Amino acid sequence: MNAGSNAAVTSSELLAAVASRELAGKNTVFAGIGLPTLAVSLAQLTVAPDIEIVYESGVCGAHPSHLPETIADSVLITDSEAVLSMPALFGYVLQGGRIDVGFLGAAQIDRWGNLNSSVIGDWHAPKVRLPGSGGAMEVMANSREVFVVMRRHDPRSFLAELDFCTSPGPDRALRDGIRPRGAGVTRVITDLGILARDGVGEELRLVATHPGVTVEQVREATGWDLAVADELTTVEPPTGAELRLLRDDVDPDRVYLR
Amino acid sequence: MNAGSNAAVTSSELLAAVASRELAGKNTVFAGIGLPTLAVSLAQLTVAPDIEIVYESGVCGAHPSHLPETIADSVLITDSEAVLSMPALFGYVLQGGRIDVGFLGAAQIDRWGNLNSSVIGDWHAPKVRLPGSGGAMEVMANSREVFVVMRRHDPRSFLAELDFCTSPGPDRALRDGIRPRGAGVTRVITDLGILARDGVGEELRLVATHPGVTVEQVREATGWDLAVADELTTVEPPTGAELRLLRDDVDPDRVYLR
Amino acid sequence: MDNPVAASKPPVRRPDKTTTMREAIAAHVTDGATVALEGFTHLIPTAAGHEIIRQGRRDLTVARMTADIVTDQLIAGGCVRKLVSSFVGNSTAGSLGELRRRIETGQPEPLEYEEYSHYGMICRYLAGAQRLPFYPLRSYAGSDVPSVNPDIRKVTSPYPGPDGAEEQIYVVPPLNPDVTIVHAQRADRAGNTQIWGLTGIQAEAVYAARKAIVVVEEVVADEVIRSDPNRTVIPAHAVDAVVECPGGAHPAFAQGYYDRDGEFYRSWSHISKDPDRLQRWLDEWVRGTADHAEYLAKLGEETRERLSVGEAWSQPVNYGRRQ
Amino acid sequence: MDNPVAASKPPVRRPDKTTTMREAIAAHVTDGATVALEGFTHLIPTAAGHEIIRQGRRDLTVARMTADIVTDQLIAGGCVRKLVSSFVGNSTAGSLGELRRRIETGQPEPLEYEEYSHYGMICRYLAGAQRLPFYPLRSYAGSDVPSVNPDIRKVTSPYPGPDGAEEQIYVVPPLNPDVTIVHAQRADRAGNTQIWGLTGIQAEAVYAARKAIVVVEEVVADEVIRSDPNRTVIPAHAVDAVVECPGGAHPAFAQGYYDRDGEFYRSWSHISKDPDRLQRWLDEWVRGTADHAEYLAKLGEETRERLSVGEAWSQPVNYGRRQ
Repeated sequence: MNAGSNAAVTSSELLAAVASRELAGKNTVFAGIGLPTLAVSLAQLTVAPDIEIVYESGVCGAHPSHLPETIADSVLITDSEAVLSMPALFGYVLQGGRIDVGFLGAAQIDRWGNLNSSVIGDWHAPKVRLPGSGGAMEVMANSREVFVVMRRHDPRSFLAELDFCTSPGPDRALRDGIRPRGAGVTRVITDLGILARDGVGEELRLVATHPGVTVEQVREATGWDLAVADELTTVEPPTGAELRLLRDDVDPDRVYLR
Repeated sequence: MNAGSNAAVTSSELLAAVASRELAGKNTVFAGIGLPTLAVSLAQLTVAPDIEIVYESGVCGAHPSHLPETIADSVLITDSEAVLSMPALFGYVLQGGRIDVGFLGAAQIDRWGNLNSSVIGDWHAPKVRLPGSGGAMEVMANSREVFVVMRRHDPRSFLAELDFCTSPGPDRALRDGIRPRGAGVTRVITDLGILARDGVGEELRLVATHPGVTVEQVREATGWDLAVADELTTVEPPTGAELRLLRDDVDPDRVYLR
Repeated sequence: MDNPVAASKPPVRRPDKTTTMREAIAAHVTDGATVALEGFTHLIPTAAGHEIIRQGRRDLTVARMTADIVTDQLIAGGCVRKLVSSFVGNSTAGSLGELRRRIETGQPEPLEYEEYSHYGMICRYLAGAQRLPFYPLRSYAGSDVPSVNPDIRKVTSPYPGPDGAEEQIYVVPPLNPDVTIVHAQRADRAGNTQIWGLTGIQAEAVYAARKAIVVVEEVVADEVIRSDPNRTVIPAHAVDAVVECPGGAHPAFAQGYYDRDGEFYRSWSHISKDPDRLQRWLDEWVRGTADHAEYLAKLGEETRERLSVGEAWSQPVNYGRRQ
Repeated sequence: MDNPVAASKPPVRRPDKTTTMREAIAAHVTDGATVALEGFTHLIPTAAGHEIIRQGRRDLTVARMTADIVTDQLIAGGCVRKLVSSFVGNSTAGSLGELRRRIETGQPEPLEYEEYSHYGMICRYLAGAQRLPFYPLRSYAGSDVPSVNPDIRKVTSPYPGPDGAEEQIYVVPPLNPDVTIVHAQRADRAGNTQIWGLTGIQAEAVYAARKAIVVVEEVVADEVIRSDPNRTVIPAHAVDAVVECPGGAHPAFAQGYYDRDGEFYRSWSHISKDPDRLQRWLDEWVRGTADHAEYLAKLGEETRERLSVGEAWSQPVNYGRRQ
């Protein structure tokens, strides 16, 4: 199974490698299963050896014997360092301000990094009923910053106007009269490139594209008039070392490296 | 050590036996160490076999190998059924309304069953600084009813006007605009007799005296004009069976049966 | 410190709350009641949900943070009028067919849905368990959720905020279920319940409820529980019924007893997608089985073998004994 | 489900936070700081308190629910300007001489005292740990305590009360100590801390603090902690320093390690009654010892033998292992 680093780089490998680099200097990450796990596991082996993943299920310091299938997988619990109750996890860890980076996904995102994971269409008579917030609203409100990983950058997901805002960024909180605690979404990592913003009052702008992707392609895939950074860069593809670690150590059986 | 039931009845035995009878039909008791423990232990062997003591330290269902010296004694923990954190004990059990009877003591009590355990004199420059509330305020506010056991019935403790109200009964809560959850003090058991009240709007009245104690004696020992129940009774002294259980089973080494 | 309690002291009597699943559900789950079924992916009270379907309860308000397969089954079983939840999805394995049909098309009848975030639900249980009129939390600021859920409100803090200005915060109201049902690894006959692995919101959901049913893998001797009182997540005084039902969390897992049935999770998207197929599944596996023992027998030895787990024992700790 | 992580995977690196008591106090307890010392009768961080006295810290605000002997010693040591507490007494064994002198006579200098009830303190830590602006509780209604503590305020609930009328409730503000110090049975080098027996308010006091020092009876191997993750009351991410200090809770007890020194508790009333005797005691036992190991040596073998405990081991539980 140990593929050499010459095999073609998959989209998952690309996203995981790019996301992992953004974790340099971070201590605590709130992450779900899949791409975020891969990114954090890779970061533990490269730029952030001390980084700790906290799972929504309450697990801290997991040492799983197998790659977990869900955030509550039994292999995350056995041999872990701590398992917290829900009030402790959400109250003391998340709302307590202990998370540096929260990873979130969503069905829809807007230019301010607001997220919709509730419905497509009208909430009262939705075209599609999505799972809803789960803990996403809390991750957004309380993490120092939030990274969003989107496998597909297209206008159905990158909207000028959300159908419904489940998890608001700090600008919406401010307009609601409440002082936000975190910066909201600071990085959106997609199959086309990286969007970024620093915090309140800033909208997402394109800061990097993957090799071969044009600015126009990204702007067309985005449902609003996407701003572009003055110093636009090209994303460095996964290095040989990153690919080897991902393929040989992090996910040798290709559970998430689709 | 096993004294026969012919030995003179001590004040502790009298108070413990009288208090134990009041526990018939109760399920959960919040009790400190000393007389309340004796009373509940005796009730478990007589009128309330299923009754559970919850200790302020968080211990539920204790099965101590030795008589405990404090509410946090290690012998209360080993072999107990559950140990709760402080937020669970005070939040879920006490404030959650799970306690039928709370036992309290105090330096001062008034006719409404309000209690002072903070200071003698002015709070800002006290003659005596007492320990303060501990959990007494919570026991008062949240138990269905409260029993007070006072070893000495005298005008220094039974006051018309408290120096300071630490733990208020429901009448003071109502005047503060807050609807009380419990009845407050319903029984005061002393070396002279038993005072009782049913709940909001009622003051304590003398309902029983110990054999040989006169109404006048009790009224003189009370700092307010003590009301007397129409059907005043005489307290039945500890029975032979009660004394045997207290002396042989509950406290054979006379730790609290002074 | 040499005051051993007399050896002759009679043991304290403890009530016996053990009963059958049939009796527990019949006694405590009534038509129209608010029923909380909790367990965060781990220890989901599936067997209790199935018994509610077998007994044909109607018009329930079901509260469950992660509304997943058992919720979809209860809805399809015709038991549910209203759902209070913060996540409606089949874990990472797909959709809940019946729930989506009810909400998206109103067919065969509409489902009332009250939407919260996870911490919103947690705080509702916290308020319920603590008998508080509300519980404050730093979520919902700027969200559209309060616009569709008027029970999420705001309070002004009586203390100045970090910038000296007045500070507002959202609050949620208490949730006090008529009955809470949880699954656990073990309990004694009085109801002292021990859980390890993910402990979730079970204690708060139980304390918030008027009545509580604890379903366990094993009813154990008092001595087992009392050897480790810190493991007791739910004390006896909060429990009304104890039901022994091994395997009762399937397809969820019970840490140390059996693993999650990922195959079943994945199959649920297909089963639930077609309403007829879903009803046939309920007829065969729930309405057609007398109890959970029959359901497990039908599941078969091979599945149970596939889900079995090996050993990873905790190292014991010394509670000490006065000498 | 056969996806074992490659055996070649390098172990995750965990930071090593172990240090000496001297260094931990020097680094994290500064003059004028707010210091929470928690432990409800059990696991009182006495040795840490003594080191604060040795290092001559001044003007501290000390938060402690049950202000007992170590608090009296810190006050007598000249370290404390203000005390925030809900119970000021020497357990069931008598009075705190120095504390009473300071409050009753203002001699040798006055002590600021902020009075709460136990649940008031608990809720202050809960608000601090949860970064809430306030925490509501059903205490204080009709009490005189709010009249001497203006930080205890009222909020109106945005939901109608049980009788339909507007409902008010008292609230307390968050307590966020600059540093919280707790004592525990054991931790790993990264700070994952396990406590059994009474767990009190330690987790909340640590999460509420900017920095946290955990003093333990034993620093143990990672494998010991990881064999029972539910026993971890304080996870590593909330801990800044781990100090191994056996016997560090004396005269309090550490469940399973040593018992409470009742004789010392009873003697404290006499020691603390006379200010000169109290200072001589501090000179001899605290300022005159280099560290807690010397204090323990001075205490002697006989006392340690008297406080030793026998065995009462928890029965292990199986966390399970995927096969």
